[in-house]
Amino acid sequence: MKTTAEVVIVGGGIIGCSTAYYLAKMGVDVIVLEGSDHIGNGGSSRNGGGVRQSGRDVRELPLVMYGIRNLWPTLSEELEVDCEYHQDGNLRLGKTEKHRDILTKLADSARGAGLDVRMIDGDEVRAINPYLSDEVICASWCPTDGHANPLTTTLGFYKMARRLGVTFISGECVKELRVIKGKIRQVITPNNTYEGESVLVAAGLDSREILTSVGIDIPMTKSLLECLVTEAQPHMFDQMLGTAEADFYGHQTKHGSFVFGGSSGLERYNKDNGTPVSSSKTAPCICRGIIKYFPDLAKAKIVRTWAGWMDASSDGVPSLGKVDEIPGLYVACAFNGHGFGIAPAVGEQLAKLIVTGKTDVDLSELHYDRYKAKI
Amino acid sequence: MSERIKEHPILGVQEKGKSVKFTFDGKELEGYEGEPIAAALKANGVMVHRYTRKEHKPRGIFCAIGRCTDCVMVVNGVPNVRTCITPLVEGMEVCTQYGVSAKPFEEQ
Amino acid sequence: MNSVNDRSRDIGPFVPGPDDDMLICRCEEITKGEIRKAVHDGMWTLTEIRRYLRTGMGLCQGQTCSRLVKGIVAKELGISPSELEPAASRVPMRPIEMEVFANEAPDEKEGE
Amino acid sequence: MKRYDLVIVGAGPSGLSAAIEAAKKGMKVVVFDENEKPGGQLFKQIHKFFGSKEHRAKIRGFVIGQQLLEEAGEAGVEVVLNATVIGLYQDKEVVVRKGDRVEHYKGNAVIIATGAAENMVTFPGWTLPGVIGAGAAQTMMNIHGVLPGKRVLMLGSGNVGLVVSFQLEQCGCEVAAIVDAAPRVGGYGVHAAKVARTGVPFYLSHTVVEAEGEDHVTGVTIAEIDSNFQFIPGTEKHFDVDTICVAVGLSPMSQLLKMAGCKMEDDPKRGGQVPICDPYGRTSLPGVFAAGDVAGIEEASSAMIEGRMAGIVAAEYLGYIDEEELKSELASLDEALNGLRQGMFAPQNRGKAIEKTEEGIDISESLLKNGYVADDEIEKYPGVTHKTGIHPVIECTQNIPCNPCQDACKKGCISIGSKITSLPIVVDDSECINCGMCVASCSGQAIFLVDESCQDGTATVTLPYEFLPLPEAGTKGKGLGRDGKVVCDAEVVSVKSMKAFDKTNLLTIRVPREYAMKARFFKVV
Repeated sequence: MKTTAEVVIVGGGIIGCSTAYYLAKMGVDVIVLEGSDHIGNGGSSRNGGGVRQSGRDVRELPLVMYGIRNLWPTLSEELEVDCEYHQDGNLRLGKTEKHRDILTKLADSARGAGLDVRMIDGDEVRAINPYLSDEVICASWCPTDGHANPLTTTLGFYKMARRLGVTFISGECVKELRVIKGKIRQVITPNNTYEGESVLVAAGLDSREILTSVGIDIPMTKSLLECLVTEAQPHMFDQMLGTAEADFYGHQTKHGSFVFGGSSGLERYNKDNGTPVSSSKTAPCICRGIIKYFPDLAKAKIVRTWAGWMDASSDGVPSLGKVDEIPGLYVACAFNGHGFGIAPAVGEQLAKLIVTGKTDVDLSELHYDRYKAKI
Repeated sequence: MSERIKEHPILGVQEKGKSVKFTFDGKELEGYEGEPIAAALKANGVMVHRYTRKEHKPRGIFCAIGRCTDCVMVVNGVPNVRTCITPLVEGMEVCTQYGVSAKPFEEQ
Repeated sequence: MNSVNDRSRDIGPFVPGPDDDMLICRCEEITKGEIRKAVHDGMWTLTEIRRYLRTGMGLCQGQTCSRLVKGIVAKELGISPSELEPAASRVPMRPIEMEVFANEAPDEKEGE
Repeated sequence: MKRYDLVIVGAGPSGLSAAIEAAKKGMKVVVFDENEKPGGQLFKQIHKFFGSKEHRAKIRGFVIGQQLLEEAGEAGVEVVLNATVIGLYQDKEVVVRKGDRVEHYKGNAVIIATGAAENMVTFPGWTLPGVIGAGAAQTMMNIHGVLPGKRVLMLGSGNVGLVVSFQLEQCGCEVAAIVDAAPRVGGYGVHAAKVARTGVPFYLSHTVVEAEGEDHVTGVTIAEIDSNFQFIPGTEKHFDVDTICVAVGLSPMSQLLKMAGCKMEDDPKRGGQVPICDPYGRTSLPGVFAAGDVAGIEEASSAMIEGRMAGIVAAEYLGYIDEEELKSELASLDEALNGLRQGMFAPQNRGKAIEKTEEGIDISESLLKNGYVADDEIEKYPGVTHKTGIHPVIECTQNIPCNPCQDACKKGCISIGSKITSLPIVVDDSECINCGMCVASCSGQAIFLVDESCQDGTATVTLPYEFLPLPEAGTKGKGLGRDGKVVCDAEVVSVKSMKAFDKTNLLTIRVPREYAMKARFFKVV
């Protein structure tokens, strides 16, 4: 089994897979180590499928805008899989004046960063999506946002990277990194020691513990996010949906089913049993939320619910890029539950960074060492 | 209703609910109240419950216990109703399901 | 669980079979050939197959096809079906209307 | 949240048995079942069960179901129907859908007794309406009173395939053939024989080439397969049928246990994905138990014992009985279960080709290949004897755990002895009084009363008959052989139906003497 490569990537989620793919496209020799039994087994396959710019912090906005402009439109073709990418806009919904304030502030700052997003009133919202209830009084509307299928996209990156010669090994749970002669070199699992000139840690929540072994700390906490999916329904709408307080999101998939995520308010405190499992309280709460927004969906049947851990940072944006203190080490984690839409851009830019030392999009605001005390 | 078992050598004459009328694709049929919709349809000789979304292939009763979901139909306007475990009610409108709709594919 | 699985192991080329157009997942209408091809695209676990192709992701949630898919994937990988872990089981065990799931009975004291 | 000592999921034979035991120990028990009717598969099983008295032998499945329900009621068990358990969450929380709402329950202990689901095989046309599971056929005819089809091909010769074939005939369907890819009949020989003698052909080492039809099944082609499961060209056979019934085994319905986080394993001997658990159903999660088919495919009789075991183990877990009581109760249940797990079809013998009976007699090749014992083989078995006057002929040729025939004969004509799997013998010097109890008691319908010494050169054969219409005395027809083919003319001499026979009618036919040991079924022509 191959244990040495130019780049060793820790984490076989969409970040690891996309970075591996773009690296392999540039002719780089890569090993990807996935701790679980399945590729893309964390947030990559458990998210709501949003490919959106609106509602994001301006620090990560340039990167996601870059991806939506340059990568997403041709991704299905490139990965030879149906990513089910739809660019039909994002309605971020508000029901109260407080919501309107939140949305307006977000929209204003995003416009400042060059994004086409504007506030619309309830009637205009229903002109775009007639199924929404009268409870919705406003929304931010970003026509270039959309959604895609996280499962096929993640596994599409994996498939193509593998086809280009990337070695993927699942069931390899990385416990330790080792610096040799001042440079990152070894990646150690209970079974094997892997070696690379560069190492990218993209292991979601587990990144923190792995990086601890080389004295790097990226502060993150975990939160259990939950989603559900309905049976296939006749086609209703194509927009991505969100809310001012990010407590409800979702879309109708190409398949006809609706994927919705939502919050019970307990996600930071819900327990798991070693794998992320649904709590009994959340799905009913999500359903009550959905019915308020979409009374027509009351009789739609839920066929599946699931949970995933979110890696949350104190400021809500990821840690991304080069670890200056340790030559050869890179990180990409703490995507705060919205890593999917940004992942192709992250992968492509990280690959460029690793190979050329440069990126097209400035990543400095996402530097891992940015966390400071408040006074 | 020739497909009903009138008398069974072991089970005897099985008790039935009252006779009710319902419609299948607009046509009036009779069944017994409370029996699964699928049983009433079968007794009336209906074999095809739906046509699939991708291949437009016919499907009918398969597991008869609500597990396989192959026998789903549009009942009172709601698609994907498992007819093998949904009790028949007087006046029910039962329609062949095309994909997830009661409209034939050429009308969708 | 969590056994080292090198996805570069040679499982041979995809060879078309006479029954590749046999439908396996009745709900999502996925064929044997699609499943076999997915294995050669690197989908080596039942979870990956399911996420990649939607087998067992339809209305019945794999109640009919999971055993069939398992056999096909195992054969393609040259392993015993019992070595493949089934995909996760999730709530709800049967499809449930949103309005019903939403309608939780109020808490009552122990008993009736 | 509502809390019970014990929440049981599934009101089938194991779930109800567990509930009864636990409630008898003083526990507060609730049983949820998604079906409209309780009893699980018991209410679809209309044949008489095997085993001995303690296993409720010679009682029909649906009657056992009624008995269990009554016992559960008497013990104070709450059985909630139309209650679908949609999830088993952490902390032994069970979420149940009832009507238009969901309810949350917690059990100090939880027993999962969700049973099994049918396996499927694929063949071109397997998705056509008219291709159904054998369980679906049972549900339609025995629960809903609707014919699954008029002419049926059965795929699978295990006990389910055989029993359901017989049931199909009982409600008036024609079974065109029983087909199995295996080279030998999988189920009990007696189940096969009772179907074969009605004229159903068996095709072993055969499988379905294609189900035909545009919108629903109109026919089927089968063909013989070689040892590599490849079709042998030129062996195709076609049947005009409207239904293909698939009975190719069961898989544990263990999703709730997996969902709850129980350690699972794939054990082909137990039928697939099962919880890792001890013989009494204790899983890797404290307080979560598994009972019946969900913990390994067997049959209803053993499921009932496993259920009782789980109920008792749960009682001990919650302190309702002490360890000593637990031990003594489990010891007697162990014995009962062991009694069932004996003989040729015992779990430990699965997949083994057994060639001789425990008595050292060759197993009938014809039985395994064709579903019936050939005329020249039948005399080898100890229950088949000749004497003057009326006497029982017991065509029981495999060692299975069953002994009601021994108890049925008040005159001591039939003996099995202490080993429940032994082949019954006809006791020398015993006097048969033609009461017919043995014929009606034999769950395998393998006992006949024969009088080979009638004055006029004829013989009478009394056979079990569970079909409608019931022929009347004087009806003329044909005697069919064990292979279901016409062997001779026959006339009904008498028809006996008694409460003690429990719906097994005794048909006595008169045949020419030379057919006394050949004619085994009667058909009106």
